[in-house]
Formats: sequence, C-alpha cells, structure tokens
Amino acid sequence: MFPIIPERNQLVVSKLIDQFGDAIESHELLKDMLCITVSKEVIHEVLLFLRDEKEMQFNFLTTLCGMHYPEKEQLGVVYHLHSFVNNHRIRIKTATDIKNPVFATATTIWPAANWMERETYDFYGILFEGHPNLVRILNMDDMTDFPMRKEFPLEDQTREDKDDSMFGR
Amino acid sequence: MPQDYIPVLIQTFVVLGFVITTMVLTHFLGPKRSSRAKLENFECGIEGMGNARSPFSVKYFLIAILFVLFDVEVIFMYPWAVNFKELGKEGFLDMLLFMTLLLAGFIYIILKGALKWDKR
Amino acid sequence: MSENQKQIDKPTVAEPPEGVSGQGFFATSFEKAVGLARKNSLWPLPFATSCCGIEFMATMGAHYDLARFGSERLSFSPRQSDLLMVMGTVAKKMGPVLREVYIQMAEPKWVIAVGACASSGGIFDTYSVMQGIDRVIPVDVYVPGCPPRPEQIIDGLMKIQELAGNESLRRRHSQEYEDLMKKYEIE
Amino acid sequence: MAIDLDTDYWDKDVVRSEEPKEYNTLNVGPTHPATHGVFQNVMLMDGEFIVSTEQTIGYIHRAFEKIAERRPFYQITPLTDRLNYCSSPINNMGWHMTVEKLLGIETPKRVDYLRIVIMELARIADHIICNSVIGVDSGALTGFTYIFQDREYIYEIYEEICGARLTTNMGRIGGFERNFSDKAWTKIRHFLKTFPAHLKEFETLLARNRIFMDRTINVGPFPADRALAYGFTGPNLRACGVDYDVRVMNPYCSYEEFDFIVPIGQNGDTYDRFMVRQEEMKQSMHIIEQAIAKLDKMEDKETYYASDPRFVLPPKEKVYNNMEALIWHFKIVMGETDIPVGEVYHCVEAANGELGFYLVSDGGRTPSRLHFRRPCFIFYQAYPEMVKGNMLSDAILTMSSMNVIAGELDA
Repeated sequence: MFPIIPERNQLVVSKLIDQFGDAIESHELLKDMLCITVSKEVIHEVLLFLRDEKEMQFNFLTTLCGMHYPEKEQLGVVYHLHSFVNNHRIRIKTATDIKNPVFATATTIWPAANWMERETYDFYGILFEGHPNLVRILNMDDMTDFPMRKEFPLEDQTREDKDDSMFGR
Repeated sequence: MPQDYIPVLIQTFVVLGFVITTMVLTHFLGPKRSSRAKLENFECGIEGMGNARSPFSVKYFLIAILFVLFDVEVIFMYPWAVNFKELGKEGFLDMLLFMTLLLAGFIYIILKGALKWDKR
Repeated sequence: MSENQKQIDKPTVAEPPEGVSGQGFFATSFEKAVGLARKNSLWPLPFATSCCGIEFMATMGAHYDLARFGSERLSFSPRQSDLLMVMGTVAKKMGPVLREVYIQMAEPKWVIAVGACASSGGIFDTYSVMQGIDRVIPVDVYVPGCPPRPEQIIDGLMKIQELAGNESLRRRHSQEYEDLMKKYEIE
Repeated sequence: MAIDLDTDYWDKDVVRSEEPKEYNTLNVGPTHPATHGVFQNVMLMDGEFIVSTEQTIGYIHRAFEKIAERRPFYQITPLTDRLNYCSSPINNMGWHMTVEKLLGIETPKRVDYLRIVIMELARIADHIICNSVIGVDSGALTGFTYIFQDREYIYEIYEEICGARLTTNMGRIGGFERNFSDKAWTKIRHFLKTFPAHLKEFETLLARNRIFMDRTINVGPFPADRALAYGFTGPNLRACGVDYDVRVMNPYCSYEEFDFIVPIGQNGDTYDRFMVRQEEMKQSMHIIEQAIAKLDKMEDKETYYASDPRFVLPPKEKVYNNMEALIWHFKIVMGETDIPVGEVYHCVEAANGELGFYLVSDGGRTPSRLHFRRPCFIFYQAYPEMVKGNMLSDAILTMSSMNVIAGELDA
C-alpha cells in the first residue's frame, strides 16, 4: 500500500479548489491514492500547476492512459502523477464527450507524455492538440478505427477456423 | 623454361582450375530464382530509402590511401630484410634515409589532422 | 577406460550416405553428397522477435549449443543464410518485412516457425497479430511450444537437416515447387 | 617544443565548401542484430555521426490491454510474463499484488519472503542478459557465453518451482501454487554459493577492460533532469544519479525489512548503466541471503498461500476431500467470483524500472480496464536525444545498455 498522508491530500485538494474553483469536479480517496476528476477545459493548467507549485512539486508523470465509458458515451484520460520530493501519488481523471474527443496535450509539461498520448490516440482516437506529431504508434498506419474501444472486436477477423459454433456462441 | 618451374605451374593450374570449376559448377547446380524484389538491396526488410551513391566525407578516403602508402613502404622492407647481411652498413643507411623521408611525411599527416577521426 | 568413456572420446562424425563401397573407394549419388554437405552447414537467420528469441539465446548458449549441428554461424542478412528461423510473434505490421527477408534469401532456403505465435498466432488471437507466418511465406517445419524448450528448437533443426539432406537437386525446379511459389505470389 | 595539435594554424589553407552538406539515411530496421528486438530507427547520417533519428515501434504489438479486458483475473498472469520476458516472475508477482491490493488480501510473511527470493532471482537473470549483451555489442562475446550458464541455472530453479523456464506463470493471487521443494532450496543455496565467483569473473572481464571502458564511458550520457522529464525509472534513472527505487520509496511485499543499498551512477552513460546493474545483482544476492535467513528462522515451513477462500485457490488435496474447497475452487477457476468494484494502481520495481498496473474493475469477472505502465515504452522515447551527435557504434551500445525489451515496448 502507498503511504496515505491525509494532510497532504487535504493540501492538494484545497489548493486546487481555491485555484480552479468548481472546475475540480470531484475528489475522493480510492484505496490508497487520491483521485481528482477535473473538467476538460482546465486540464493543462491543472497539470502545470501541480508540477510547478512549490508545495505540490509533482515532477514525475508516472503514466497516462485512455478510458472508454460506453454507457456514458464518453472518452477519458487518466494521469498518474508522483511527487518524488514528498513521495505522494495522485490520479487525475478527465472525460469528454465521444463526439469531439479533444484534450490539451501534456507533452509541453512532461516530454514523457509524447508517446503515451500517441498510444492513447492510437487506441481510443483521443486527439491531443499541441502534440508534436500525433500519429499511430503501435498499430498499422493504415488502420482506420480505434481498437481499444469496447465495441471493436478483439479476435482477428481473418481466421476462419474459430467459428462461433465451436465455442457455443 | 628452367626445369624447376613445373611444380609452380602445376600449382597455379590446380588452384585456378579448382576455383573456376567450383564457380561454374555451383552456377549450374544451385537453384536460382531472381526477381525484382530479390535484387533490391537489403534494408532490414524495409524498401530502401535514399541511395548509397551520395557523397560522404573525405576522411575515409584519406585513411585508405595513407594505409596503402605505408603498406607499400613495408613491402620495400621485405627484400631488405631477406638479404640484410649482404647489404651491410651502407644498405642500412640507405633504408634509414628512406624511412626518415616517410617519417617526415607521417608527421606532416598527423599535424594536418588527417587521422583525426572523431571530429565532425 | 570404461566403455562409455571410450564412446565419448570417439568424435561423432556424420555417418556417410548410402552408397557402394569397396576396396578403397566409395561411390554414392551426387545428390546425397550435396545433401550431406548442405545438411551439416545450415546458416540460420535468427528472425527473433520476442520470447522465443530469448529461448534461442539459450539454444545458442554453451548449454544447448546449436553449433553441434553445424549452425554455428548466424547470419543476420538474408544473403548468406539458408535457414530462416522465425521465432516469436509476428504482427501484421511485420508481415511485409518478413516477406521481404524471405524473398531476398538465396535458394535453396528453408523456414522454421519456432513457437506457437509464429506457427499459428499462439495465444494472441488479436486484431494486430498475424495468425501464423504461413499466410505470408511457405514454412517447412513448425516447432510447437510457448516458448519451445531449446531441445524442441534443436529437434526442429534436426527435422530441417533431414529435409535438406534428402532433398533432390531438382526439387526447386519442379512444378510442385512453382505452384507453391505461385500460391504465395513469389515470382 | 610541444606541438599543439589543435590549433588551426595547420588548417589555414584548407578550403571549406559552402554548399549544404548532404546526409544519407541509414535504416537500423526491424530485423537488425544490434536492436535485439523489433524496433526501427531511420537515422540521418553525416558520415558516421548521427544527425537525427526517427523511431518506429509496434512491430510485435499484441494488444495486451485489449486481451486483458476479456480474461478473468487468473488468465491474465500468462499475459504478464510476456511483457518483459527476460524476468517474467517479477511481472507475475506485480500483477498478483495489484489484485491483492484491490481485493484487500493480506499475504502471510512467509509468502512475502518467498516472493522476494523469486523476484530478486528474476532481477539477476534480467541483468545477466542486459550486461552480457552490452559486452556482445561492444565485441566481447566470451562474457555472454560464460555468464549465460548462470541464467540457465536460474532457469533450473524456476523449473523446480513452477515447471516453466522463461514464461513462468508463477504464483497465484494470494501466494503460490505449491510450496518450494527441497530440491529448489538446495539449488537456490548452490546458486548463491557459485554465482558470486562467476559474477566477479564476468566483471573483471569487462569492467576494467581498457577497450570496454573507452567504448562505454561518456557514451550516450543523459542528465538527471531530462531523465526525470522523460519518465525514466529503474537502472537507467539510477545511472543518471537519481536514487529512485520503488522497493525503497514505496516498499511492497515487506521489502522494508531488508537492508540493501541502491547503487547510483553519475552521468548516466553506458558505463554507469552497466555498473549499476552489476551492483544491483550483488545487492539482489544480498537480499536473497537475508530472505533465506529469515525463512530458516520461521518455524512454520508450510504456508505458501493466503487463507482468504473467496479469491485464493485452495491446495489440491483440500479440493479433493473438502466440499467448500471444491466449490470455492470451481467458482474461482471459472471466474464466477465477482470482483468488488474499484480501481487501484500498484507498481513494482521490475528489472527495467517501475512496472505499474492500473486496474479498474466494474464488478464483473474480467477487469473493465487494465493499463500496464511499461518502463521500456516510456524511456525509449529519449533515445533520439541521447544519440544525437554520437557515432553510430555508440548509438548501438546506448540502445543495448538501456535494455529495451520489445515485448514490453509494444505490449
């Protein structure tokens, strides 16, 4: 379990709320990590604030990944930040409607986000404006749809020996 | 044709004969498939980008020529080494002169930096 | 010296092909002689992509030592290789690369698909993995396993050695081989 | 009279040409011996110097995260061994600890120590491959052939414990599938006795070797702040001088009871990465010795799994003659036990860095989202910046010293 430091969590939440007001939609302690949901428009400023603020110093972007909420018709991005100085990990979540999945890029804040955002675009089709070269990274370049969305089938479609009758489907 | 050249002739004939017959034999024996894709140069599986015939820096050529030059100098030393005793002192002095001349050239090369490899 | 000790010290020489032998001479068909030569000097191209590649490292290591079968010299360019060992998952993005490497190999050439991923896509029945490399190139020997133990890889190599040993010199010109190439559109 | 070689007195009469220099492209492509995996760098070359590099990866993208959304929790362990297949037990244990964190299972002390022994063995196995491959790439092949024997010996230890050599699928959620046999313990003790001598031999072969030092010192150096900005973790970050180690910063699996030092380098070049990994192998052996000492002191030599019946597979003999165990076994294996709703992030110090698992479960039998934080994928982005301006042979050495594993790169 990660060390849960209640006052640090309080500090982060309070600072964020008086900085961004109600753009911080919700915050809760999930298992051992503070999880803050932020609205889409301020995501870039929140991340910059979290990195540069003296008490926060979240200087390390642990990981960034896309999410797909089919029932809410939403695409989301989850950032995991880690402050080496005071050994504090938090999770920032944002979501947007599936029609125009555009977020501000985090590459200008951490260069590590470059490939992570390309992978998220490759999997979910989330566009990151301001990204130096937002191109598919893992899949074939001529692939049109986005494989990690829930409705995309997992199995390879060119296989003819695995028809459903064999699997009782 | 002095008598004792026969073995040398036989030797060269055997060597050349072996080389030519094996080349010809494999040419006819081995299966061949040649196609456009096969004859392209191998670029780790990707079709080639750019061509290899573009100009490259002169220092590679310099290094090669200097090697040839000093290699030839060593070749001159072979006959000297074979009859080192007969040539005696003045043969030694001649070779010394020959070598100092080339040494001067070598120092000039070092100062001009032709052998400096890891500078852009 | 005990019996098996003597056995070990006698170097195992590849046994001669069948042929007529008499007082100081030995006659065999030319094909068998060429087959013997090819069989014991297969130069593998280790097309190692993932976990089977690390198992191939163990096979090449001193413990299992592929060099005992004459495949000591790995060649990473298709020009000097006779045997294409495809080890590990081949994604669809890798298909054209694999095909290009196969085409640029010199005849006669053989292919081993080492591991379940190379033989049939293995456990990755996904949109991005090519379900077996025989969709792009003709394969001679499939080695099951995920990853196969080094002994299995060596067994696969010994199967290829049998193929190379008894292959007739005219196989690569035969109609059946041409149809195989036509099937894979390799002109 | 000292001749100063660097003055441009000698270059006065050299005529420099003005027209733009023309670069040719070199394709260090997917099938290349130096890349030890399938990723491609198209390099713009000025003679032997690299002007710029453009990377393409994804040549064995197998859609791990998509498969993980379709499999119950037990069946994801074989997926995790194929992430960093040079040290698969660490990935397995990391995944099991993530699920235990979500389910709130407390594993007994003995299971923690057993896991530590296995994880440190896997770290040694991974560093053996990486360091011997640095030797191979700089031309010293003997190191590889000798030190690989010890990795074969670690394979034998894995076989004693779980039957597989490379993709081990070791352990279960909450512990192990069986207790370590005595043969496994004798082999581990034998390994601890013989490996230090082999490691010392390997190190004397390379570490103070004039050629190796010239080839690796100051090759591909990387400053610490750029390393942190690029998300470096593990030996590559420690070589840059930042002593971040997940086992020390966020101790898991009772690592806090062990004392070991975290080796760090100075300027993050290939020689530092090599020496950090050498030192880490020694520290790993030190940890295993402490773990074995603790295990010998414990009187209970039997428990090898946590006793939470809802999620932990009961041992086979219990399943055959005990009704609930049979029912639990069936429910767990068929994946019918519903996992509580929740999301958790847990990370483990894998051989290449911080291997993280972000698991989101919406109550069903399969995770609704599982994201792998793959250290190779993140730090390989900095490769163009590390090799800009270096010579090609240095770039090859930098790549192999970063230990980029293709399976983990494009999961």
